[in-house]
Amino acid sequence: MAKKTGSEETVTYVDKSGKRLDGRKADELRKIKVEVGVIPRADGSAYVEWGQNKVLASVYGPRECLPKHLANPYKAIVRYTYRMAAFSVPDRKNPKPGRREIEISKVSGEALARAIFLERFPNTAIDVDVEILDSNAGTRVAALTAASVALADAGIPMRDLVAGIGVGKAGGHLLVDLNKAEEDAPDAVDIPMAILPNLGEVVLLQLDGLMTQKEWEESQKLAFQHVKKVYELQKEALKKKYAVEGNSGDMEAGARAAEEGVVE
Amino acid sequence: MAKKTGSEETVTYVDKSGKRLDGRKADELRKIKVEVGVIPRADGSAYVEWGQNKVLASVYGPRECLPKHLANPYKAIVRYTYRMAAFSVPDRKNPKPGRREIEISKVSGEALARAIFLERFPNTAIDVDVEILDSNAGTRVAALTAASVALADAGIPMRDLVAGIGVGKAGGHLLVDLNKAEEDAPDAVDIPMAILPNLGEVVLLQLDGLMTQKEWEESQKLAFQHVKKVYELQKEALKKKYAVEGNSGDMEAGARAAEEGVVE
Amino acid sequence: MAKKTGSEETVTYVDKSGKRLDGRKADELRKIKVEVGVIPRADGSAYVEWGQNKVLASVYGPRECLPKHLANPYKAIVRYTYRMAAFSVPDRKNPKPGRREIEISKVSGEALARAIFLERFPNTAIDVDVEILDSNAGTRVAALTAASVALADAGIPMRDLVAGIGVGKAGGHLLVDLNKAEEDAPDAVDIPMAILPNLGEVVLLQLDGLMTQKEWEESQKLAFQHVKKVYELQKEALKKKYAVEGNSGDMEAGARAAEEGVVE
Amino acid sequence: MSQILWNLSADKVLATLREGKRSDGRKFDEYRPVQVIKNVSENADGICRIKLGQTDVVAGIKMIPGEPFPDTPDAGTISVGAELLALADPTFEAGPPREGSIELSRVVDRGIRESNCLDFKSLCIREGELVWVVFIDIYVLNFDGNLFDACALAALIALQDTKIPKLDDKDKPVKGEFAGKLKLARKPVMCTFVKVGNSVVVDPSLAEEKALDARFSVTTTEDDFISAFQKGGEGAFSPEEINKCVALAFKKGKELRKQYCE
Amino acid sequence: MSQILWNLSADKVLATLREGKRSDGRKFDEYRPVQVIKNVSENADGICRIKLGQTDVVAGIKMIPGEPFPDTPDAGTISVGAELLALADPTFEAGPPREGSIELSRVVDRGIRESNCLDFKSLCIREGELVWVVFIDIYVLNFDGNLFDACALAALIALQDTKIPKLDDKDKPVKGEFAGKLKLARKPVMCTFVKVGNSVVVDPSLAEEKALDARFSVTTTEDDFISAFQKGGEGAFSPEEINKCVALAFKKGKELRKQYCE
Amino acid sequence: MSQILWNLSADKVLATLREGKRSDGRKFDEYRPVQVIKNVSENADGICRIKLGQTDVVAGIKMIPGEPFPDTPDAGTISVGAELLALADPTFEAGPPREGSIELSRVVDRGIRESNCLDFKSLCIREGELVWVVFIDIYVLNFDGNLFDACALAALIALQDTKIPKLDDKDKPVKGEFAGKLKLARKPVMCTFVKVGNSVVVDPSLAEEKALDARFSVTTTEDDFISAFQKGGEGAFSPEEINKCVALAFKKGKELRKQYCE
Repeated sequence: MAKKTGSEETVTYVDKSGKRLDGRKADELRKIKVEVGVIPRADGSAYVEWGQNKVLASVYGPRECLPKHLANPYKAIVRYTYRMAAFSVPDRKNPKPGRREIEISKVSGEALARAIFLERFPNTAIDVDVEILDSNAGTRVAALTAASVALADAGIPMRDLVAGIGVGKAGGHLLVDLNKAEEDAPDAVDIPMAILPNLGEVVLLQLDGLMTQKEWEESQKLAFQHVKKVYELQKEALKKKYAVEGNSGDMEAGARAAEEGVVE
Repeated sequence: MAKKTGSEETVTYVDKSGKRLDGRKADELRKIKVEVGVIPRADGSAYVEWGQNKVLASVYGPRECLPKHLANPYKAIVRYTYRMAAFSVPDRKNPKPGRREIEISKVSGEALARAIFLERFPNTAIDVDVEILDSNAGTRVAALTAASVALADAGIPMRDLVAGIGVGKAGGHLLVDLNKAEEDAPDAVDIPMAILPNLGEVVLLQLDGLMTQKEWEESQKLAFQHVKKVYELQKEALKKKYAVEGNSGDMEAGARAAEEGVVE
Repeated sequence: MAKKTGSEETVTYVDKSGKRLDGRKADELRKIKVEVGVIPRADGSAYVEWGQNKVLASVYGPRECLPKHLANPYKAIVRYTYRMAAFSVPDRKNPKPGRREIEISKVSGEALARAIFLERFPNTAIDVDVEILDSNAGTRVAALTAASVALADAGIPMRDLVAGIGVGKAGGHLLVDLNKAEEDAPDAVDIPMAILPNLGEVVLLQLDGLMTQKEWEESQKLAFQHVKKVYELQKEALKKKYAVEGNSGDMEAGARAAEEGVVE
Repeated sequence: MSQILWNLSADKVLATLREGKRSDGRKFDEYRPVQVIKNVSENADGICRIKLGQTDVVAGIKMIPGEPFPDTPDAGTISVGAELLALADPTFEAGPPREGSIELSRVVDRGIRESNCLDFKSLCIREGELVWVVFIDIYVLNFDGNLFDACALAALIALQDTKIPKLDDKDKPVKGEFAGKLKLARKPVMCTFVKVGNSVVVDPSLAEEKALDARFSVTTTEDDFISAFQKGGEGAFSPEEINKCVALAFKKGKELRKQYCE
Repeated sequence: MSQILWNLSADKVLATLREGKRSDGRKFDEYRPVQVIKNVSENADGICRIKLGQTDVVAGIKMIPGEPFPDTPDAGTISVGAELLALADPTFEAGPPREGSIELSRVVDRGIRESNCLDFKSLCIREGELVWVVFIDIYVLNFDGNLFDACALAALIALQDTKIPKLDDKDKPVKGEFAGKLKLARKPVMCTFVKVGNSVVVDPSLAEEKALDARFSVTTTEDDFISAFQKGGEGAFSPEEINKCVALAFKKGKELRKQYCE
Repeated sequence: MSQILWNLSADKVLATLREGKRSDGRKFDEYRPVQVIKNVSENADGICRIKLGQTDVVAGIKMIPGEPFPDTPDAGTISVGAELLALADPTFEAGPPREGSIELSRVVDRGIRESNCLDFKSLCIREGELVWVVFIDIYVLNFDGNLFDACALAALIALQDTKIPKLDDKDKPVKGEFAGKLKLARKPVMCTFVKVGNSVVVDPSLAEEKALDARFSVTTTEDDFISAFQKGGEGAFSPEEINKCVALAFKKGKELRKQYCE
């Protein structure tokens, strides 16, 4: 829909003291909480709270890929399913998966795939399911953040964790981690990104809205700078679980992820 | 939908002479007619008229279970499909199967399964399809009554026939075999049941509405008492067909069902 | 929908000088253009402009028939898909295939099948896809005309080409190749036909509206008479392509179609 | 029966026809007996069950008030659905309609619509606001060949049988009350032929349909109009065969109309 | 686990029950611990996540203004959907709801609707024009048996928790403002039993469900009514077993209501 | 080609790129020739068929009056659908849109919507009642790589070409009459790169797409804005690679805009 203009044009997105609408600084992330192993039935799972966003992620696999014609004889395939609960948005969401959810699932699955040593598990599927229980801008990057931790929890060997972050613009200011009110700014640009922090690679990147080349280059710098915070929280959560549970069996990779920051 | 209250509250569901709206006594069934072998293409079939309700049931199988991944290596599976014709209800029913029809199909198939020696036919499917041509409360129990006769007609070995019956409450009275007008009573409780009469077992039981424990126990007694009538009609219909057609080949089990009341 | 009557009743569909609304004579086809090989990825393809109608047809196959349970061990199956682009009609067409498109696909596929030596390719599928880019009455016969040329272009051995033609009635006059304005006449009868011109056989025939037996027999004669023009254009187009491209490899059958008028 | 058994059956049908006979003993232009059963559903506004040999179909009518199409504000409409019920044949499956049932329902639909047998203007309740939608729902209960003729005939007789519900002042049907009967201006009767080898027979049995090369349906009216054609199947007809079918369809249509639709 | 492993597990469950014990050490009439988690979603008008043992479900409420049904112009309504999320179990799949989730959502729906726990008339905003539709969306997050009781309880507590949005003069909800709380006239609590061999136990674990012959759910209210039954599974119950379950359901319902719904 | 053949083809593409060449001889920053074909459909309100090398797509516009969204009563809207027709490639199938075509249509949609190239307010007919819905339906007719750029360009030129229908007093379009042309405030042009091994090339051919590690699309406007990004594929980009792509997209966008959109 066309963005509403009107009274909103007078909103001040960063005030004179450098504070945003919710009191954050321009380059400040919302509060993030990461928990590991929240779904006992799953091979790996994680829960992420990111501001108001609440996300559950589970991993099943690597397991036999059914139907078989989807299997790849050279590597595992990643099937990523991003879904929003009907009550997770201001209006009720139709429970039928929408086109937005299907697109996000596609690009997010591709982003995760980069981090996994897929070629070690030919003919299998790794099923990653994320459910958004509550939302306020930035759910796809919160979901990837959770999914990546769930993969580590499942003991799946990885090149690096995948850490999500949003950057963008509102009211003429470059901001980190926009919330809904900021995304509704008339000039808002939202840029969800997912990054392999240790490898310095971008695996998810989308942008909508109008931005200069210079603003983009600045935004990208902000993303790389602040994604480290997300990465630390991911590692801490993994460390916390495996410190308590010990270091045995198929938990090994996850534990190592916690120790070394990267699985392999 | 919320039940309408209003002028209906003054309806007398059982009058002083003990008669219901349609002239029946409280424990009287509507008129029931059972015919066997009405669909020549099917392996077994039956037609039941139960008051205004008109139901056709067919059985195909035991036959190869396709798709194969649904097959059970230990026993036959029962696939029961309950559908209402678009013109079978006061308003036109959307021909697409609704959630109500899917639920009824599930619990009815489970009810029938109990009566069949499924373990004798591993890896097969027994497909039971019922179509409601006209309706006035109680179609699911009429459908099970027909389906069970169709199974016997198909010569499928059974522990017992499955006989359906409705009991419940309207206007404060416990009633047998409620019709639509009675189901619309403000205090109506409808309890569809399916019973293996010889084994004395309940295989389908649903209840909605408010009823005391004592009323329920009374209702259950009524059900067991009057389901015998349904059972007799089922046996008579089978006897009638097989008395005429003789007793050869795969009709044997059906014939025996007619003779002995129970197939095995 | 019921046809509108009203001001249209005074329309003169053939004037005193024998001219129709668009200037054609009663037995005159609209302008037809046939091109071969317009879709490089396909095994065979063709483009037909028929008055305002614009149709693309492609052929893939004979190729392995998937899913396998659809395959016929005695012959190839033809899967014909007729679709209209959303913008190809005066109102926007819902992109989801409608029942009309499904029926046309069925009878058109059956019509094409007659022309192909299917028994030479057991267990395979020949997929024929046609897309209507613009329309003004007569798309299904234009589509079959294109599809048949695409089959020849794919080198598939055929008994004869399939040539489409419409005949019918408007304003009391028997006409060849009705356009939309004529189809909207209150007494309009539209008769799409597909003919194997060399074999003198009818493979597609539909009629809706009121027509006497005598009018029909006259109409059929008109169809056989004028379908030859369509047939000539099909052959010319094939000849043109294969004259230029030469006569090698799997183009052979198509080339021969161009030379001899019939593939085998 | 499996595909192999049907192939054997088809060979036999063909061989018998070559000897000038049909496998069930009928003449080439002979219909199976027709049985018309009414009152199959009280909830329907019109209803007819037809048995054509062992083919068994039921057509039910519901008259539902609805909004007119914008371009015909003063006209009602019809909606036809035909379903091949899983109970009618071992190969039919529950599920969304396949192309076979879509063709069947569209052919029945056009047979009614294009013959102008219903006066759509008379189905207008209030111009631009409310018109009758005549829902015709057809179910195949047992499949023994020639669904086209059975379904078209069931639909026609069900329409003849249809009572128009009375509406209250809120446009809701009043239960059990009617404002008259639906009027039909014509009685289009469909007559279907199949070609097996070089033989063309009317009212095909299931075995004949499984053996068919091509199918051709002709609908005719009592006032001597053709109102519909539909050709199907992977075979072809010669122009002469078509003309013979048309002539025979008029004759058979007259007989069927006289016996079952008056 | 594969089917073979589940069969072995079922044998073990059965053998243990024959010895009068449950595989997880509970008594036959003992529930697993229940954990109630609120405030899981600020966007929901009411929300409750329930952990019943390791079974984990969340029910969220959205109050949406909508048109009333024509035959109940002065009454709101509910709409219940339950989804077995792919993340909850290795065998659940993303996709359209299967019969299992359809049964689950319909049983929860009737449990609320037919117990008259919600006064649908009080959900009328303007008669004939606008009423509240109470959407109850339930998601299974981890599957460890007895979804029926967990989902019904989550739905009940979420309803108790629900705030009615305030509408502006264009009937749009005003963000963050509420016109009061949803009122419940009753608190129907569901209690589910499974029969394995000849043993009947309450609150089945996943292993017990995989071993079940039959399932029976009884919903009771605090004013001593049965409000719903649902029997499932390919086994049967005797009338005596049913009556025992009903009696026990009243007892267990009282306990659950007291602990979690007051 | 089978998967094995595509794997061999991918190896060859990669080897060639390592030598600093592309398999079809183009430079790394070189587009294939573009052919713009107009007037493909008279029934469309705007239409453009684009051939980009052998990639062949057509975008058609229909302007349909519709109700506005409640929260933007004074604004029209767009609806974009892209379909990978079965005729365009041996692996495309008829059926509901898959994730590939969903991503494609959503990226084209946002490229138009978020660049503010259409003034949605100017598409209001009567506030709160009637607005223009601009349907953009795109069909892929032959698939030879880089659908993103081809479809975005076809959609843009089709929009530039679009005539607004004239409405009669019943809000129905008057056939053949128009009330003016659709106005575009900007011309966003998409430019897509793929990374194969360590090489990044523009306008990938089919062979290059089959070999790709990652894909990156950048949309730029003539007033020097980036208006959209979309990254796809199972590979990654370094920040430097991204910045280089952005810079090149501005250059290429300018060229394409000048050649085909003025």
